[in-house]
Amino acid sequence: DLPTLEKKDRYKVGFAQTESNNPWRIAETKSFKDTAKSCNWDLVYTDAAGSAAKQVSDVDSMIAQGVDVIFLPPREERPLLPAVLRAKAQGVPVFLVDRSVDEKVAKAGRDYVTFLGSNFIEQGQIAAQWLIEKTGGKGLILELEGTTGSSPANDRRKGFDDEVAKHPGMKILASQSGDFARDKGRKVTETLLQTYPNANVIYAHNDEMAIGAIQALEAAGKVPGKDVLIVSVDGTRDALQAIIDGKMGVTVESSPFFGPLACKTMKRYANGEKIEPWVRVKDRVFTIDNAAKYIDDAY
Amino acid sequence: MNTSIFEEQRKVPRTLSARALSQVKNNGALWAFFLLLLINILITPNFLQIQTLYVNLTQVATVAIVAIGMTLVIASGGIDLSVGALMALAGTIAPMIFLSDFAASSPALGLFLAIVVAIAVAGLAGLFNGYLISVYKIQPIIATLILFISGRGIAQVLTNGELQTFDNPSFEFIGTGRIFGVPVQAIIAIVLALSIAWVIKRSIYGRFLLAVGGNEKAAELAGVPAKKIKMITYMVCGLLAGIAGLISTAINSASDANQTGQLMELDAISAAIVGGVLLTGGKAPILGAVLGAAIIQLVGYTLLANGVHDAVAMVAKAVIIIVAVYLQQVKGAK
Amino acid sequence: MNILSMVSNLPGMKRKAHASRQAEGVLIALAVIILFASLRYDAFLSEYNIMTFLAYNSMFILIGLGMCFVIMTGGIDLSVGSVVALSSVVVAKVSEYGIEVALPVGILVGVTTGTINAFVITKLKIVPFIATLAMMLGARGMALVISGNQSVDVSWESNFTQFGLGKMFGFIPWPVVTMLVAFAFCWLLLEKFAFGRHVLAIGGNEEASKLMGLEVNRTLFGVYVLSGALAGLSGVMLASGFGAGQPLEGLGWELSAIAAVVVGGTLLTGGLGSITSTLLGAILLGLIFNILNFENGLGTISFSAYWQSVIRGGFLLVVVVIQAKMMNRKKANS
Amino acid sequence: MTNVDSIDVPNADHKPAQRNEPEVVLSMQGIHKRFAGVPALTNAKLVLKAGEVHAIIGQNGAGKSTLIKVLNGAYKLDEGEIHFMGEAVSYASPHHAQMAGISTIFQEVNLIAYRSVTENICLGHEPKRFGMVDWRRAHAHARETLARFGLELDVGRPLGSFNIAIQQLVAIARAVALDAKVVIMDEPTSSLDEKEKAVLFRVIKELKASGVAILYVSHHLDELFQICDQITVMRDGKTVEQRPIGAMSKLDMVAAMLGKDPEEIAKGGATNFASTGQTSDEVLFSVKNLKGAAGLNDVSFDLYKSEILGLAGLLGAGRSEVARAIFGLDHDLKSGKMTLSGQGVDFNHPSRAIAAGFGFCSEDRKEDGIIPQLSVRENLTLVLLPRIAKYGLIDEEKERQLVDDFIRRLGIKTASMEQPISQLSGGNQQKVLLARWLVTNPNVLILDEPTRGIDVGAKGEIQALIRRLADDGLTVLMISSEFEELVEGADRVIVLQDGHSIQELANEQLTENAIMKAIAQ
Ligand SMILES: Nc1ncnc2c1ncn2[C@@H]1O[C@H](COP(=O)(O)OP(=O)(O)OP(=O)(O)O)[C@@H](O)[C@H]1O
Ligand SMILES: Nc1ncnc2c1ncn2[C@@H]1O[C@H](COP(=O)(O)OP(=O)(O)OP(=O)(O)O)[C@@H](O)[C@H]1O
Ligand SMILES: [Mg+2]
Ligand SMILES: [Mg+2]
Repeated sequence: DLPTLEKKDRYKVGFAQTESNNPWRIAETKSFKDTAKSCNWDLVYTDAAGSAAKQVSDVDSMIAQGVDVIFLPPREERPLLPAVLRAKAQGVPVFLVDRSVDEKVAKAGRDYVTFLGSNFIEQGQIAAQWLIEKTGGKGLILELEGTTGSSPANDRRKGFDDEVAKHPGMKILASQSGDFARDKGRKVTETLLQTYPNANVIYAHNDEMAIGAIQALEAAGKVPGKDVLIVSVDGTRDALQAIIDGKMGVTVESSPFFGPLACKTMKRYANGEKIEPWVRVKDRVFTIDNAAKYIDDAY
Repeated sequence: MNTSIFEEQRKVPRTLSARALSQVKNNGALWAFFLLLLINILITPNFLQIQTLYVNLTQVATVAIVAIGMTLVIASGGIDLSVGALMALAGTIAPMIFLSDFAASSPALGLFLAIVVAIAVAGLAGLFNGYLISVYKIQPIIATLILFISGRGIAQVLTNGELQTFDNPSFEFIGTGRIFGVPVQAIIAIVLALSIAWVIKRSIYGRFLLAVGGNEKAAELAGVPAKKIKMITYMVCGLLAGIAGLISTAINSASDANQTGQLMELDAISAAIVGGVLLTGGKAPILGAVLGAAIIQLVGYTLLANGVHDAVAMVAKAVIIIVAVYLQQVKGAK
Repeated sequence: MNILSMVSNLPGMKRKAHASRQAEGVLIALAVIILFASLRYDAFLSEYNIMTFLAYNSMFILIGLGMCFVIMTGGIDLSVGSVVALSSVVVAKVSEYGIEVALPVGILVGVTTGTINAFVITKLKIVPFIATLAMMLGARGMALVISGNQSVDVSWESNFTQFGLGKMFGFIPWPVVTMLVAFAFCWLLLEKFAFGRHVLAIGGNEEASKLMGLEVNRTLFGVYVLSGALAGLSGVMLASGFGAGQPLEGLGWELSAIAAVVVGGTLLTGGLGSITSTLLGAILLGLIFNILNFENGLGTISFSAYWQSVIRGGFLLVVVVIQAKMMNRKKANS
Repeated sequence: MTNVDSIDVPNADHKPAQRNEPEVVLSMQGIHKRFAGVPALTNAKLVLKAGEVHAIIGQNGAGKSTLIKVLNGAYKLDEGEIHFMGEAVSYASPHHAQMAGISTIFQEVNLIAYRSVTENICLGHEPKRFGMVDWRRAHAHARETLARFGLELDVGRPLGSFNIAIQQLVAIARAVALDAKVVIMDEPTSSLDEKEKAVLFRVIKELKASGVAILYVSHHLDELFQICDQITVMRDGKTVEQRPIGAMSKLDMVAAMLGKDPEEIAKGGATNFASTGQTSDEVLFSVKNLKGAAGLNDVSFDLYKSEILGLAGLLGAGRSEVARAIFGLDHDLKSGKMTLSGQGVDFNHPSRAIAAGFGFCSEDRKEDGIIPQLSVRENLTLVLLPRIAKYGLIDEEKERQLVDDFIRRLGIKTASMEQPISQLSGGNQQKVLLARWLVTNPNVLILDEPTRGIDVGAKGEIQALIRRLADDGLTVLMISSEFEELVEGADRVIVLQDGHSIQELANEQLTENAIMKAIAQ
């Protein structure tokens, strides 16, 4: 009972971005804008400036404008449900991008077409597994969390912490929010290093905070990569450079380039194909072995 | 005929040191600061290390600098919500200049221009605030809300929201350098605080500022150029925000129009208030603002270092603001 | 006795006329913008757009109404955004008991924070700006603590979400109905009840009101509790209309509310104000977002998020400057 | 002379009931009040009987307003007892006092300018219907109340759109309308002119006849003889004397206020405000056909060097407007010319006027005068600053010296020069503001009601000071609502009416009667 999508040359496509205050989101928006050209879309772009409520209202204004289809990266799992349900009621198919909504209420294939994205929990797990392998299951860890309450922060924490908890040699000394930002990541690291001078691993929920942590380490006279091992998520250009420079150990990719995948999935749907509930994005893992190879494509 | 009353006057401490001493006794904020130090010495690991001092100094410098400007603005009877946005603006403009082709050909001049132009733009933006407030008589909270909303937007438009990363040791010096081991930005903050405090105390500008903040109509009638004073004040606040923006950019070796100075207005206002500024205007405790910034910094450090989570830290900050202001009022009333 | 009855016009004293003049200004601006938008965008006046727009903006209008009362006393309430978040979280936790329970609970949350604000302001004598700034941090912290840093599930089995998502007679969304009722209540309160008169008297001259024997503190209590209650109600709408208690929502809402009140022509210094123009002001400010979304949909120009904030700031600038000019011209004419 | 300690303090038990002795409604005894350790009231006493008008007099800062505020709960008293209608009372706020029947008109007009006359009169006890304000009855009530004062106003208009005299009368009307047993008036006539005073006195007599007790504070000793029955004199926070009015001459009152022997004062003679005739015939400043937006229709006069020129007129005649226009305060001059030493001038900001040697001490000290948070010193030197500064830095040593000097010269009663000005009594604030201008040694000083709210002693001193300065070459334009002051002190007087300068009076022509006549035309 999903709304169907008729086959057309040109579609009016809504993309309701949640915010534009970090490189990742900017890259994602750019990817959709580029795709609009290549895929023959009239893109209706809105920005919710970090407010889930405004994002719902943005989706409403798209519905009012009569878009054919909506790509929605829900700011949070739950508050975006009404938007998804209303779009469905108004006959507009919705594709969720990069984050999903609460499974208990809205289901892929019933209320929305599908979810395109990575698995944040898995990203945390991969980071933890790399770390465990690298250190042999020993380490004193400082964790820099993302914005308090946001789902990537919650999931990347859960994935990592659960994995690490299986190894008694590993201990998370402290876990504090760095708001996904470089400056705050640096400040928090500076403070935590003072209290826990024995820490030898830093796990950051994104690359920006990891770069901040590197700066804090250098300011404290420690050698990042040697005295303290840094593990992170995202795969930005700065992070790949830091890996090449030996300052960072690993960053798990969380690709923002959803545009092409969105175009492809939408075409499949218009063709009447049944879409799987979760179109998974394969996240790569960047280490010293491959960083140099991928740095030119990074954002 | 009032001789007895004139004798009373002698009781007011005349010497500087005596006055300073009585100020310490009556300053709730100072007590709070010492109490915090004591608590930290007792419970926070590795607190008594010089590195701890440096970490705190580097972290407090930008808030302190902005809080000084905020104190001036509040003393004039206003408020400035745009400081964070102006930090972002200045922090964005500087790298645009020293990363330009022109600067590549003459790096020294490029760097100089980068710093001067960036700070000047922030100053101009402050002047714009002051102009709206003094000439159009728009309420400060609304007048500065305009740049609060769009100032950061302009910075983001300039860079298309993208991070500008750089590797420019001479510029980074203002964020990461040390002079005799002391972080440069702390030195900048202290020099600014002392000189502005001195200016407020000794200069006509200072007295006029307090007069305008205390009763603008009366000041105007006494020949005080109130509009000019206000415009200067908002401009100075903008300039200081600009300096803070550069420092923050320099530390991070990157300018981030999205994040630089985020929520700075709240920190600066809180610091100014804890430092004893009156929202009714007419009082400009500059060193108090620095102390206020230090207290808020130390609270944050204490909570962070002892593993208290962000959410709880917010509640703690709220309580501290109320307690600090309340104590000051009680002391002031006696 | 005719000398005594001789009536002299003090320029700038016909403030009441001002307020209504400004309300006219907002109404004209609103009419112009709606006309422009309905001609330019096809679906702008569609039922769907109007109803979803009003339903979403009901939350802002509610806190704007509360803010209007606070500002009329010469105060300010910076805590409303956080209180909305706190209320939404608490309400989400009790949503399984249905809206009959959730609604009073949400209002109660607001009443509680409002009472604390009022206590700090009237009993501890801390100025509203600081008192509510602290509550802004405190309520946000509490919201995060209670929710465990996550948005909180609501029950979809009970009738809870009907309040936010359902429609009266299948036509008008309940949030809009609620907002209209609250609006009527506030209007009556201000225009027809002694309470409203006292609010205006206190804002006009608090000292005088006290000396004239008004129970100033009781009225202030009422005002902050009302502001809190409306924020609490707004929180219920948030939780039930968006299906979650959201500890991070409501950031900067206090500034939107203040802007709405000011754009509606209410003076931040208190003593004057209009409930109707606050409603219009809130709608005017909300329309900007709606129109930007429609403009982006035309495909001719696509504003990035950054340009949007520049435009929003610019719009606010234009509105307040025009208002200031009208005010000054009016002054010159009388 | 009755000593205050021997006043028979009423105590219901052992007070012999005399037949025609009116009942005591209020008594205060052993009242102590300190501000930051400095005593404002020490062992003050007061006895008030039904149907009497009881005056409190005393120098500025003697504690009159404080006594009143302690009584009605605006301040909390430190020590002492207050009995009202035979019961010990202590009010938490003026509201509670008002509810109990003690209603106060405060020294500064304290109403709400933005709100309508009706609201100002009914505030706090609005007539209601179904819980809602019944505006029809409220307006009617307001009109009735004002009718007692012969006022017919559009009661729906904002109070602030009426002049200050009407505002003052509204404040009085409000207090009177409350069915009070005791009405307190703190300098109610300070912004009323003769006609309005007469109205007020009539109302006071009516109140008195209906058994209301009135506590009346004023510096205008002559007034007291018209309406008062009892006088309490305060000095340095103490009530030093209480006597029936008949038992006191004006000289006795002054003597008691100053704490001196009447004979000594009589010998010392009055202060010398009278013209010494030393004016030159050089026109220093002249105003021709000044026309402005509000209240200024056609004003012309010449100001001779070293003279004191008075501006007379009723409230609203436009006297203050002339002063404001000269000083560059309202930028709404429509036409007219001003010349200083033959040169055309038009100041667009007070700072220009100040630079040209003008000074202007305005009538509204709360709004346009004091800067409450700043100290006496900072308030006093505000205008002077640019002149005691080098490179924008203030010469503090010099500043202190000057301030010290002026505090002594004007006898300003303050704990220290660092005390915030807001903590001074009204009259002492006024002195600081005068000093603010005097210290700049101006060529032309415009004084708008310079002695409003100033006690007789200080008034004489200030008048003498003005005269001395004029003799030394200062030119003064003085606005005053007291014709007596003008007649005594001014060399010439210009009478304004309705924004027109209608007559000039000098020499023999200059009498109070002549001014009245000119105005009555
Ligand atoms: N709020 C206050 N804080 C500190 N001192 C005060 C305060 N109010 C009054 N005083 C002091 O108390 C004394 C008495 O003041 P009060 O106002 O009662 O005098 P007053 O007799 O009414 O004088 P005036 O005739 O000038 O009005 C003065 O010395 C004054 O400085
Ligand atoms: N503060 C003011 N601002 C603007 N206009 C005023 C002000 N005060 C009075 N006016 C206007 O100027 C006219 C003259 O009134 P004003 O009260 O100044 O007369 P005045 O002769 O100076 O009387 P007084 O000085 O005794 O109050 C009035 O009609 C009034 O409308
Ligand atoms: Mg007094
Ligand atoms: Mg006047």
